[in-house]
Amino acid sequence: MLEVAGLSAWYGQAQALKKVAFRVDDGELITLVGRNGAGKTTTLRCLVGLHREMEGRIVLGGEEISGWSPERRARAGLGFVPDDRGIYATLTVDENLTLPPQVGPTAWPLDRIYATFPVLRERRRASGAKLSGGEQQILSIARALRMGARILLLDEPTEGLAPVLVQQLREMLLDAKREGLTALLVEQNLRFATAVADRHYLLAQGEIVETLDNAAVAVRERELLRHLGV
Amino acid sequence: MPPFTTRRTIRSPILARTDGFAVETRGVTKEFAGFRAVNGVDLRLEAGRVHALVGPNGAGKTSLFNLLTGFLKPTSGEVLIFGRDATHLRADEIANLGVARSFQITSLFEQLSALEHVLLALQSATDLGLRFWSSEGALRRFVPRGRELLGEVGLEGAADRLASDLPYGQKRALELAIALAREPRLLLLDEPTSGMGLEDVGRTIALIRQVAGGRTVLLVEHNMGVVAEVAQRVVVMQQGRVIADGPYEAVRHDPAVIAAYLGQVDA
Amino acid sequence: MSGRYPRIAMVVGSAVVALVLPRVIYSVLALDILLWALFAMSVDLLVGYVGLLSFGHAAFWGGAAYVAALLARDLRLAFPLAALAGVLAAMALAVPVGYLSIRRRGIYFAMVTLAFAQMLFYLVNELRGVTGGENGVQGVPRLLWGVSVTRPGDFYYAALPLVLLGYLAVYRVTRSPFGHVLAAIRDNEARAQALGYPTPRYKLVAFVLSAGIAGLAGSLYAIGHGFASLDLLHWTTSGTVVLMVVLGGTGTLWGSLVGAAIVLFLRDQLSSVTEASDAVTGAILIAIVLGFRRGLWRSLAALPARAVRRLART
Amino acid sequence: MRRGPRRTSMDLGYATLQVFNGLVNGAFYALLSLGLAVIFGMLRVVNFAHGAFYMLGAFAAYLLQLELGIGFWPALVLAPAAVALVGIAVERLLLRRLYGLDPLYGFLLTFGLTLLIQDGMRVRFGLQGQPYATPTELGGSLSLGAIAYPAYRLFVIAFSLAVCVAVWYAIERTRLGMVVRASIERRDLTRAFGISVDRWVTGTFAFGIALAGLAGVLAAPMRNVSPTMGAEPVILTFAVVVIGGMGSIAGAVVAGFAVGVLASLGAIVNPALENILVFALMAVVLLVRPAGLFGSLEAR
Amino acid sequence: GGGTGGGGASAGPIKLTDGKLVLAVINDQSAVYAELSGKNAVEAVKMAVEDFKAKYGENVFGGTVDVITADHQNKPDLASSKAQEFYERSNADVIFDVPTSSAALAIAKVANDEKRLYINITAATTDLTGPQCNKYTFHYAYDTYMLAAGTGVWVTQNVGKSWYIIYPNYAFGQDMEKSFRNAITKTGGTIVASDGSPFPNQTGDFSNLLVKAGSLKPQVLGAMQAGGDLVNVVKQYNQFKLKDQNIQLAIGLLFDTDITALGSDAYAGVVYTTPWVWNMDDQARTFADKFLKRTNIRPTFAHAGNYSAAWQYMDAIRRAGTDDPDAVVKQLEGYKFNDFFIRNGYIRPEDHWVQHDALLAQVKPASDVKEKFDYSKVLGTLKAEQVSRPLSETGCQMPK
Ligand SMILES: Nc1ncnc2c1ncn2[C@@H]1O[C@H](COP(=O)(O)OP(=O)(O)OP(=O)(O)O)[C@@H](O)[C@H]1O
Ligand SMILES: Nc1ncnc2c1ncn2[C@@H]1O[C@H](COP(=O)(O)OP(=O)(O)OP(=O)(O)O)[C@@H](O)[C@H]1O
Ligand SMILES: [Mg+2]
Ligand SMILES: [Mg+2]
Repeated sequence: MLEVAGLSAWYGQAQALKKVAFRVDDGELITLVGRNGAGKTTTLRCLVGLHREMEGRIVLGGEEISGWSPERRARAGLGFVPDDRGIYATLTVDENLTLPPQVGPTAWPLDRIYATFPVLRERRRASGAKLSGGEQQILSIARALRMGARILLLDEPTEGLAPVLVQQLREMLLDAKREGLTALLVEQNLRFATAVADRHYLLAQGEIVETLDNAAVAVRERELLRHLGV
Repeated sequence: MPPFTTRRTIRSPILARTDGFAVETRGVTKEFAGFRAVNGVDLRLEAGRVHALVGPNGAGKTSLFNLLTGFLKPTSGEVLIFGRDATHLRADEIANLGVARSFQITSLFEQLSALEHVLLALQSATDLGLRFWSSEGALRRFVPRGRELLGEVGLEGAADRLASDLPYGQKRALELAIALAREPRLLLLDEPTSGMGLEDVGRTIALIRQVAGGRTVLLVEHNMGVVAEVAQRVVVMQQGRVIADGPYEAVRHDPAVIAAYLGQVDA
Repeated sequence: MSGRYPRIAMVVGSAVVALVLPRVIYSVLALDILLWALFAMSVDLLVGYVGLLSFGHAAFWGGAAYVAALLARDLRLAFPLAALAGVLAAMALAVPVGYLSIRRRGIYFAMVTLAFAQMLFYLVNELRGVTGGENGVQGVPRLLWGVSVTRPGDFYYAALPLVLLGYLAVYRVTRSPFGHVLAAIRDNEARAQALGYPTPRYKLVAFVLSAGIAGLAGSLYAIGHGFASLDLLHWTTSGTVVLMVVLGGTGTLWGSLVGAAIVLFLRDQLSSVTEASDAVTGAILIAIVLGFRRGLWRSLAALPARAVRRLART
Repeated sequence: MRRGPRRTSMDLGYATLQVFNGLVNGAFYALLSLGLAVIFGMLRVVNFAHGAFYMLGAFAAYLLQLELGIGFWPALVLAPAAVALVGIAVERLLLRRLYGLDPLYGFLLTFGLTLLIQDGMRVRFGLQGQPYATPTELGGSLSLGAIAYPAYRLFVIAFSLAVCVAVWYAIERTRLGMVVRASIERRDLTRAFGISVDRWVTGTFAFGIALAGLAGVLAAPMRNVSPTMGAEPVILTFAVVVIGGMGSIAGAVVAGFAVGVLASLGAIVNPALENILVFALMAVVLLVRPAGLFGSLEAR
Repeated sequence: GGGTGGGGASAGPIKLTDGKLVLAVINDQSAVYAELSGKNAVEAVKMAVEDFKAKYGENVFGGTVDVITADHQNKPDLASSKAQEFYERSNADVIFDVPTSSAALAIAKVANDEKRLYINITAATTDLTGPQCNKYTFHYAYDTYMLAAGTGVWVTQNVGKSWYIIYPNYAFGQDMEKSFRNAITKTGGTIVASDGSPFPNQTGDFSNLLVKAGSLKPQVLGAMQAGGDLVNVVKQYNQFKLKDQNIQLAIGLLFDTDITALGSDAYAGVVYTTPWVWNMDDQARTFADKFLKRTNIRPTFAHAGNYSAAWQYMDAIRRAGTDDPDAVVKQLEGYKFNDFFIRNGYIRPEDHWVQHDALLAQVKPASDVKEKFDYSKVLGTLKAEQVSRPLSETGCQMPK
């Protein structure tokens, strides 16, 4: 489904990514883990076309898309949940949800979204600026689901969410995976990552240093936590 | 609004002393265009203790914070800070009662250096601010204390860097330093560890512990690990109301809290 | 600035430049440059240090000019006293205008100040019994305690101490504890408030101070030219001074001087070269906004550093 | 002011006519501030050059007449379209580079643009007025009970009201407004959601500009067609927009007509009031409702 | 063209104080008055210099003659600093033109301070020869008194006695209102009402005054506006169909450029006063043809006035034998002369008003217009004394 090879990125002189390579197969849920500043967000921004100082190959469903404009990539099926949530302050919740075009058959209808996230239904006429931090996070995720993307790119979706919602999100992702969802997830929360994902790429200082499966994570949890922390 | 006496119902045995409240709210309510974000909250923060405010997203925690610090005006109800009626005070007036806060979304002065941030905070306790005729040399006397504060939060090396250049974790630390610089008697922290890596979270926990001595602290947190470690009392909100209030261990097993906030297991 | 010596050298250097300027360029133009620069600094005090773009500063420059001109003419006040009265008048005017305007910021602030200045423009025009309407206040003498400083060259030197005092005032305000708070408000007002700073009061004080500085410049301008006219109050005047600030670079007081010098010099020269001097001014402004947002002063000041870096790389 | 002895007998008819005059002026305020509001509400650009585009609209009508013999009715469509083309060029070549920066830069850029356009037109056409006739169909007067009023002016009132309502509907009730607001707020991100931001934004700017051009065409038969005709109205329009609440479509329209009528009624007392009243009203609104009549402070 | 004035001492070689003669023209070259005087007024002065040299010899002054110019954009402050600069830095001997009364008054003051000449042509205010008169300032061509004495009187006698006056509320307009009020009441007319319109007029809208005119029903609507304001008034006068209600339009100051802006039908029948019309007679037309060749337009009276004033100034130097300002003033004072522009000219020493005959003209309907710029028909001549303010009314105390 998604294949990345030799992806390097820069901020001016500073290199943020060094020849990153990974793949996400159909129906897979993959995480990118790593400590602050490792380059996780940068990777996602390169994928959706928001970061231009980059080189490397990005292949989506067999097509090389690295030269495409962001809007074309989105219509080709990339759904994005940015780390700053990307909520439109001047649009209402409803508008935030209906703004992006529906690009795939798996697009969630509004009813399903509101049924899943009752918090949003209550605030559907409120403008994005007025939502609480967590509500914005939920809205951002819901918006990506509504697009019906072929592959979801989620940047720290559990950030600022109440524990109960984190659980709900986990259930939801697992459900969606059963329905065939493909996703690339950036997470600092290892527990969450292992609960939902099949494989993990460990990113450090702009390089992929390891690929792990859930079993390996369980075995080496202490070591990994230290790695992520220090 | 319920009559005065009923509002004094005491929920927690710790609160038996009525004279020692750092913060007391009476039926505080905030409506946004018909939507009640905070709904008749009676909150009492006992002086000198660390309190955590938790609750599902949109429960009204940040709104309550803003009500306490003068960034929002209550639709009804009263806010008392250190026994003074603060309901109608402006944000800066409340700050000058000895209240410092941090923001849920990092909020710094992009073009000032870390040291300048702390100096600004130190200076705010004096009447220097409006002196447009005196030289900036007058600020020099704050520098030693400023560096000391930066050291306390682990920013000694970053004194001269612009806030906009600091990594996220250091930004949050700087926020803490500014809050501390004001020697507040009441410290309000909105999600101080959000977005931090494990290392920074650990450091922040230690720091909160350290500064809590003798101060009243109220922090909003979704990270239960942090809450468990630092909070002596936990207040749980849901849909604008307080649904539970007590020590962490007690609240943690409250079925209402589990249903509304914690969920079945750990997290 | 790195050390103490460069700063002293800079001050001495500029004093020398100020003294010999009228020998190099026409003295009226020289004084105009210094006064517009002071005016521009007053605007920069708000734009660069508080983050408030006033598009109505003509009100203070022109308002003070009228007051000073009327007092100098009708009461035959010595010009420093007339200028002082102008300053006070501008500051008094700034209190209500500022009180209302600082409730908004960003682009709203710009529009609100613009509208207030236009209101003053029409008001002064209507009060023609006092202000002379379109004719303005004419025949203003340049008095200095009995002596009349008739020649423009003489007036340049007579006014210079006051102008320098104005520069000094701006410099001091921006580098005072107060100035630091202003910078904080510019960056993040809510945060400054949470630190206990009553930000509206700070903004109002800055606004009033800025108006006073603009008033000083305007008063001297009116007396120097021998009269005050409606044009001093028109929105194009506010626009011109903003152009100077942006051209020179906001938040750099030197930039205001550079901006004022360039605009006035261009205007002086262009009027004989091309028919469309306004169009040229407009094109320059567009180019600055698109290409040199940091302003000429910063771009120029950055040149040596950039050259060094380039050398280092090769 | 000197008053004639016969004033009292004529007051009622006079006042009624003044209300109509106010509505005509209000129609121009409404169209101009509507364009400003559309552009500001969606692009966060305060278009100082709005008056210049208004002037270009009038000139476009004049030139169509002069060069191609095209009359008022086709010009009502063609001239705004021509002005919109200029708007497209301005957005593509200049404004586009400023999105995401402080809106003050847009303000300054359009200020420079005003000088450029206005002065350029002056060099080309001079400052004297250019002739433009009232369309013959509307040359007469309509009698409204006891009084008569020029048909063309009534047309201006009705037509601009219709345009305002249509625009309001398009922006508040269709997807258009939402998409453009989103595009401006987070330009890049919006592209990453699959929306061709550039086209929408350019279109909106051109549309707002076309409204100014339209006002210009409507003004041509009534007012002096000259390069500076837009210089003063644009400042007044700013005041109207502040009164209505920036970026509020309904606010722009309502405040436009209200200010027009109010100023005209003020002029009965003293013609000089017409200018000052608008700004005084603005001061009052700022005092009691800083966000403007229809604005909200949050969206600053 | 050329001076036909007689008399005056024709001394031998002329001594220039600084070896050269500098004639300056300060006027509006970029704003509302740019068309009616502006750059072409500068051309007129240059023409005068060339013609003068052609007549009296290339080296008549024994030194160079320069014509310099500046744009004052109708701003009195700019005008005064330019004047200061010209007198001081460029050694200008005289300044011509200066439309916009406020700018003219400012320059008069500078001229007096600098003791150099200023000959006003295009500003209308009577203050230049009134309270603010001075030894070095002369007023050529026309003023508000002339316009009122012509139009105000004639219209009151021949069109209607009751007037409603609307005027732009600034120096020029107020001066016009005062002059017209005097002229009309003296002739037995009445002024029903008079209203100042805001100046500058932001919206270009005069409908409130026109609606008021409609309900006041005067016989004459006297419009004192100038330039773009006037065009708006006339446009809206026609739109409100005031003529059909028998309210006739009278215009205080009308230039050909205003007529061009609307076409002459919009003004047809309007009677107005002007010091000069380009096709009034052969002498005028000769100048106008020459001017057309050089500038592609027909001269307005401001252009012709600049030519004539420059010529008369140079002739005064020739007679005085020096360009010393005091000597030149002495030559000008009391001088009687005629040229293609000035008829029955006499420079009053008491207030420096250059008195001369004026014309009463009427705008023709478009069907009668035979060539470009041929808008008006001359109805008659107004005698110089008739259109000059009596000395008793000027209030000028001319310093000696
Ligand atoms: N706008 C920027 N300008 C300069 N450097 C940047 C910028 N954004 C990120 N970087 C740098 O690029 C590197 C990778 O950053 P990135 O945001 O991708 O990290 P991350 O893994 O997402 O971290 P976090 O967990 O904090 O979100 C870091 O070293 C960071 O300092
Ligand atoms: N200015 C506002 N206007 C309208 N509604 C608002 C406003 N501010 C907050 N709200 C609403 O009030 C409710 C409480 O918001 P608040 O920010 O206090 O929640 P919170 O408890 O801090 O949540 P989180 O944990 O997600 O930060 C939310 O539903 C939010 O949408
Ligand atoms: Mg990240
Ligand atoms: Mg919150």
